[in-house]
Amino acid sequence: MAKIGVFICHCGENISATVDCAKVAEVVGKYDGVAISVDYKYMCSDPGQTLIKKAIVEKGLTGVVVASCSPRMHEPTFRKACAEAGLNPYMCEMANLREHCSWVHEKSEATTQKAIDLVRTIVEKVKHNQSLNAIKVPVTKTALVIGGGIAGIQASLDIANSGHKVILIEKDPSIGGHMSQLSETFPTLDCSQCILTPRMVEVAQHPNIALYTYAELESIDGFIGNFKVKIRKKAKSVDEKICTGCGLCTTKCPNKKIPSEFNEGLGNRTAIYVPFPQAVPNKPVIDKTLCTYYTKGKCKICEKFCPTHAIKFDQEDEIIEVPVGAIVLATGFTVKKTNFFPEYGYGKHPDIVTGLQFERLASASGPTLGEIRRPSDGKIPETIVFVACAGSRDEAKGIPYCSKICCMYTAKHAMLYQHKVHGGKSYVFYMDIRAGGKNYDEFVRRAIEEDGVNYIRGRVSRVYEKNGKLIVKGADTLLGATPVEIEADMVVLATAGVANEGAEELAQKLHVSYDPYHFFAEAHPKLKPVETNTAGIFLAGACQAPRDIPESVAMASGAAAKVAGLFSQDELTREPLIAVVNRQAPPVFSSCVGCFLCMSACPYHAIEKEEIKNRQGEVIKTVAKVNPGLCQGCGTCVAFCRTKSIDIQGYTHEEVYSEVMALLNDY
Amino acid sequence: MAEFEPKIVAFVCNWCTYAGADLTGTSRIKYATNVRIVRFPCTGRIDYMLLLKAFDEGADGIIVSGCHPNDCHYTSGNFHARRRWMTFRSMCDFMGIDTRRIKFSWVSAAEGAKWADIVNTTVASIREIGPYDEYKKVAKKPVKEENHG
Amino acid sequence: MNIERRLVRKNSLEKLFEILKQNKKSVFAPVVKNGKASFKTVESFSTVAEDYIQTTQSSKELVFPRVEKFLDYEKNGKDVSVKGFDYQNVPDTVLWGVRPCDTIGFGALNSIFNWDYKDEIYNARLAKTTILSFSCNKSDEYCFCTSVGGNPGSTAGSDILFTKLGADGDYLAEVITEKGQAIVALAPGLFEKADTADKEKYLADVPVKFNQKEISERLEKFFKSEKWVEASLKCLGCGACAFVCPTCACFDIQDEEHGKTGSRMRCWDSCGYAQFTVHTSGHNPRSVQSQRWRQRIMHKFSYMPERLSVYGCTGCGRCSRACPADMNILEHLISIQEVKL
Amino acid sequence: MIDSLYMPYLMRIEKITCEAPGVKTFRLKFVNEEDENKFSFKAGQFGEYSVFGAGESTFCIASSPTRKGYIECTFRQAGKVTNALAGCEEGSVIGFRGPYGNIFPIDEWKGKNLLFIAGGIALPPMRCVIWNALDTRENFNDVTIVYGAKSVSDLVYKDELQDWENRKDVKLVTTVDPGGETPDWKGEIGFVPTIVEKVAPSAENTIAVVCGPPVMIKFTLPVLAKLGFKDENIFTTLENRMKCGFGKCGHCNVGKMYVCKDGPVFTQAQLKDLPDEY
Amino acid sequence: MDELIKRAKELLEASAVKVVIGYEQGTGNKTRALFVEKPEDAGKLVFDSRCVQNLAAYVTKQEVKSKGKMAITATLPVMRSLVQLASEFQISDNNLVVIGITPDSKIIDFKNLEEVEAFVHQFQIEIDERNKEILEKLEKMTPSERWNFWIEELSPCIKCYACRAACPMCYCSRCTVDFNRPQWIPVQSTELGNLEWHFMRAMHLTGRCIDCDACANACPLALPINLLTKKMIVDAKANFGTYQPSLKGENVLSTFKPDDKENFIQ
Repeated sequence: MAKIGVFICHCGENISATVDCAKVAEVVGKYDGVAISVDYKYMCSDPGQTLIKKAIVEKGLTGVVVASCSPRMHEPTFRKACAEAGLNPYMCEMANLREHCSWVHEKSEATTQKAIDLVRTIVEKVKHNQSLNAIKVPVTKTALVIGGGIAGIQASLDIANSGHKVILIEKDPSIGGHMSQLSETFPTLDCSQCILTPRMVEVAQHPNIALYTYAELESIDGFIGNFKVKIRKKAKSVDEKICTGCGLCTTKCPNKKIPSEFNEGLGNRTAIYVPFPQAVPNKPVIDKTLCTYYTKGKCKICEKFCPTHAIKFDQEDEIIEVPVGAIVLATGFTVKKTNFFPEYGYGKHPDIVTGLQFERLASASGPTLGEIRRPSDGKIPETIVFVACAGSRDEAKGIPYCSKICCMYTAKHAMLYQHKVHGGKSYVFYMDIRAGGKNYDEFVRRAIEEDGVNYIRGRVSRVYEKNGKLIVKGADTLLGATPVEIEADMVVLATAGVANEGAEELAQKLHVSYDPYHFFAEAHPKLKPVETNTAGIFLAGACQAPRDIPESVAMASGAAAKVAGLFSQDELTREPLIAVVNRQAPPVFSSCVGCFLCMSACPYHAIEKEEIKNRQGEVIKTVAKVNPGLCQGCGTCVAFCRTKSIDIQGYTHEEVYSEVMALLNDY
Repeated sequence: MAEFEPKIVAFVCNWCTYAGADLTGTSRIKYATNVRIVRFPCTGRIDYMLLLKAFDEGADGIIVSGCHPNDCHYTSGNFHARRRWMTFRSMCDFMGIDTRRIKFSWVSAAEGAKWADIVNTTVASIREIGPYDEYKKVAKKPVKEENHG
Repeated sequence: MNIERRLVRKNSLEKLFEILKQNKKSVFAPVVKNGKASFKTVESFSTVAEDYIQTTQSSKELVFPRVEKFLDYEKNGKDVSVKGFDYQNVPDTVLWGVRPCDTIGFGALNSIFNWDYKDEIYNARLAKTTILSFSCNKSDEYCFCTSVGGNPGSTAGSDILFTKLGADGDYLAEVITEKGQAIVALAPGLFEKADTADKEKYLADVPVKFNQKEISERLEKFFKSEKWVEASLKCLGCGACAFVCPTCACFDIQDEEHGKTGSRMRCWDSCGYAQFTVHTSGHNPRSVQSQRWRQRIMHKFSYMPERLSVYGCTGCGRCSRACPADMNILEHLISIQEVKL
Repeated sequence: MIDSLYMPYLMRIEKITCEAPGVKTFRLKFVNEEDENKFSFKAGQFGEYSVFGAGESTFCIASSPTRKGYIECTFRQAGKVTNALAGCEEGSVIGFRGPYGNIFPIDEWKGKNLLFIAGGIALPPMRCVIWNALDTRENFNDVTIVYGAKSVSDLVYKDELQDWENRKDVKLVTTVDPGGETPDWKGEIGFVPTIVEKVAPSAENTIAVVCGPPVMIKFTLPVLAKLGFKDENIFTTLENRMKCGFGKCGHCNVGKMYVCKDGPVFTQAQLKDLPDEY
Repeated sequence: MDELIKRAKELLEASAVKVVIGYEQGTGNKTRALFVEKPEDAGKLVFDSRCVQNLAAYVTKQEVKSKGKMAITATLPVMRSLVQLASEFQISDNNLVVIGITPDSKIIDFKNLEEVEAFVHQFQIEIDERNKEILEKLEKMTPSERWNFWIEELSPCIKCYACRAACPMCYCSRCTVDFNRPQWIPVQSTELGNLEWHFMRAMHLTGRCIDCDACANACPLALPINLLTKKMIVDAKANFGTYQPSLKGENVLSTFKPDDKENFIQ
């Protein structure tokens, strides 16, 4: 028999300010099947929950309706409370009186009436709810980390060190990511390579980590704890096992004029190449798109010279399928190139470079071996202008957000310039200086006060060339917008950090959602920063939004902790809110007629055919069956089924039907 | 006589529009009280018969809303829903069910303001069209009168 | 009382109709639409169908409506208040233009609804109904009233029976009951003295096709026959035959709920439906169509005669006309008579 | 104004007992006293119980006519109506039409032995006649009750079973299917037919009443035959789908019989003449 | 026709099939379904323009199936139905032989349902002119006029479900109307009950109906219920492109295109 307890929350004054909670409680209390109906200041508070628990025990409640905030907020809280009092958690539902009523309406009869309707609706639903038990699924204790930048590396190491297997895939020939391109790092100015390389090596050598470079995610299916991923290992045309990494091939390769990605086009590489000296693995790959043999059909010089005969031109892409239990997305970001800016000459002028290019110029391992020389003629720039917010925070450019790291690295760049070019003049155009973070502001102050970098608050309207100089036109808004014009030898644009090419496709492949700028979306901006809305897939680093190194690392460790937590159990329990195909006693067995239209409708391929056999083992009937592991509970199949043979727990036909009835009728 | 207050039922998915409506709340954007939300896991779950039932029971208008294309939490539930809505709509239209009273929309979890706008415009338009007596007459018509031919 | 014979001029029918309307009677008469004649509550005589062999549906829905509300309830917390059937609301009706094979059917309905418990709702409707039937001057290959104890000019069940005397002749009105008399009393002028006109020669000729008693006797032993499957293989299992039949009275009882208020009603059901006998457990005593077809025939020609001493068939042939699979009941009955036992 | 046949009595649920998983017993009291006064029934009859808005459902009156002032019904949650019933609370008002159907001819059994054989949820239809017999115990010789269920938890009327157990003048044998027993189970373990064979009194001068799932009946009848029971001394009840309860709606029509009118109580002899459509 | 009889005889004599489903002379000018189980009965088979009942409705019927392997004389609509049924896993080459009858009344043999599909795909499903006009007439009406039209047209419906029984696609063992938790469609034949029944029926047939008119032909009251499914076909074509039953089972409602038009969505 239905004994529903209704608990109306004032949420301090958030609800009671516009809704007459006492009246709601009183009216609802009269409904058939409602055993108790009370209002209270804070239901989610300890005394509030105790109130519910006591009622469950004392009144022997069969269902609970908590009318307070959005179920997306506190449903777990109250379901847990009910479970603790011995009531099946799925017999507890919430009526959303705050977000959907009190906060969006003025105090009035109508508002209170709406509150009553909302509560009545949920009461009727709960009357039709069934006790459900969580589903248990086994967990494959191997994690896939996508992206070998600092975030991916950190995540891999943390997971590996917690004793679980990790598969790390990186699309480039080496791990290291953007961090390996950096010269020094703020705010300490210690050398990026020096702190990163040991980590890269550690990854390569870690017994728990399988590293696949030059590899990409081909496809994925399955679900949390039980993903099946296909990985495409692109053909390196080099047999890693035999190759010693001596590098002879790279010196012999005739095709030497290929702009190096690692050096952001400021240096060259060969067709068979190792992206940079400290690369991990330190073994070359042949760039099939540019190698003379692959393009023209003859050459094979590298093969001739290779002492170990490691060159394998016939090597083909290999696709391996691996089961994994969790996935960490650490695919990072990229920066807008200078050609994105008409006002700065569409990147036509070689001496207008991006921040990342400047990193290469300033890096000891860079094309200029760390000397700041301008790309055009290799001269050392006497005057240099740094432009912050190049593209960022600019609606017109479609990038309204702040790229976050630019303020800091621009300060660093100016500082490095001042250290390397004595007597050099450096200017920084900025909108605001955003130096939140430990020792960050001090760092910027140092640049300004000790290294004498000239900070000009204002935007650069144009940069153009005039007899060998780059004229930078801007305004100083602190001096009442007086126009400023600087004759510079070199201009560095702190171009906006943006999502990677193909981030969107990857997100769709993985069923994770993403924001309008194609950065992957976290499940909750505050409370679930490293989760995605697809269970078992986590985020680390700049693929979620522009992040600096410490943040990326912190996020990576966070994600790793989540994975470790997931792997700490052999079975994981899932919400039983999934579809079920009915089963009945013989001779009916099920009302399903086996048309299997549901199969083609299911986004998760969760529907299987089940053959029902008689005692003699003959198939009497073939009916649909839902795989509880795969089903995510969208219910698309339910709306399809003509015989109404599929139902979805938690949103059953009777539940939703009675909701609609209750909404529109008096009780 | 008091102004006609339309009864409007909203069928929304949990991940986008329901969350969007939550955001409307957290942003304290005010809108008309006429709408009552029924929550579904996904627009793909919404059975068109429920929409008819809403009219049966005296709804004057209906809002159906979910995730924008490609944003479905279940990747394609809303695509299936969209097709079903298309056929449902033309069926309604062909049988003379007033499709002006059924508003379909995409409201993401970030579009709190859009939700308020959808609700307000729908309420306004239904108020203008008036109560759905045509349907109510048929639905609530006492059974007795059905008798002779 | 003994039957009074009167003459009604062919152009007086319309007057009679007008007078009935003037006397606030609701008139239920055949109207032709989409080439099919069916009974409707009509307002003007012009819409009444003249020339038709048989209506698609019988006139039973006048006394046994498709849907009929038994009660309204209103819940109030745990309490319920119930309002029963509203007898006041039963309209005073004249059933116009019905065929003898329908009127005879009321006999079967009477037995079903009163053989043991008395169904006051049915009785109330019948009591408020006056039946003005018209003899058949044509028939078709589906008709077999004469094989089941009826005939094109049978007065059974009618209050007044009109017989058209010749192609566009006047009408012989046989006033059979007080109810009939009451109608005459409304328009005495229209019912003239009739000479002893012999209606027989104007009636349609419907040859006797089988022997009803023999069928019933054979059915006794026929239950387990293989013939049922063979005969019903093409039966699609719809309810058309039952719903158009003047004597089928199977019904279902359904509740309708709108929040705290609602109603309970009876609506037509058919033994041809697979769901008709199914238990909640899923067990279905008549799980295949042949069993359900057998039930239909047995019920009409064996069970009813035995239990209610009335046949469940008037030979109107409606079921055969309506059947989407051309299950011709006449053929089946004849074949039953022919098989060796 | 006269009410129709279809007008139910209003009954208030006075007491709800959970008998077994999904099985409940309601004790119903008439809301209007005059209804109660004009109401009477006999062992074996049934009624139409309704939840307004959900519809009507058929089951027997499980209490004894010898116990005045209330009626009881026991049902298992299966379909729409029984689920709605299960959702009712004590104090709620439901509808009841009846009594309908024939009766156990208990008066004709005076001086005979009675053997009651029931399985699972089929004890309720028999409970009525059992109580009736026990309340007029002097009229009969030996009374034996064999009751079996799948498992201990599936046994209904546990308290009554206890009462019967305690009575000197009743021989109660309870049994559960193998595997359905609990550690502290004292009754028999095995299927009803086998137990019947063990404990049944001589067929001489004995009436057997059998109610249970089809399979149980199927295997019990041969046993009784073997023991020498005559078909006309074996009684059972049918549970065809019904709507009206008084031989009009046609649902329960089997052969010439209307289960709701000529049944639900039938002797094995009668059933042999019926087409196998129940 | 003789060829048809010959073919049926052969199949039965070779006991390649247990039953041949075809047409026989019926009452008056009607033809009706015939189930030939003995070679000598094959002579009863007839075929001509009157043979419009969609025999595919029988191949999912329990008692017919229980006979064993079936052969069916299949006109174009029947073949279309069979393809659709096969795509819904209701029939297969193992339990069915198709004796095709081309629109110009030629007998063709099919090795398997793929061949049937291939044949069927040579013909587009086109709404006949007469009904096209009616549809257009209806579309020109105001919604209110259409509403009244349908309420009026459907009010005589007695819910005998002849339309359902005659439709090859309505093979469900439990129809939505027989489902009572909740009672989606009112059982009683009230204006609302009728409206919702026919609405639901047409929706369930969207993408599955092959426009054989069996429903309308079966209706004892001659209600124009096939207009509903015809309209759905017209719209499905317009919205989703080609409209053909296919063994791949690409039902318009269980599939989608990311770029389906959505001008009606705000």
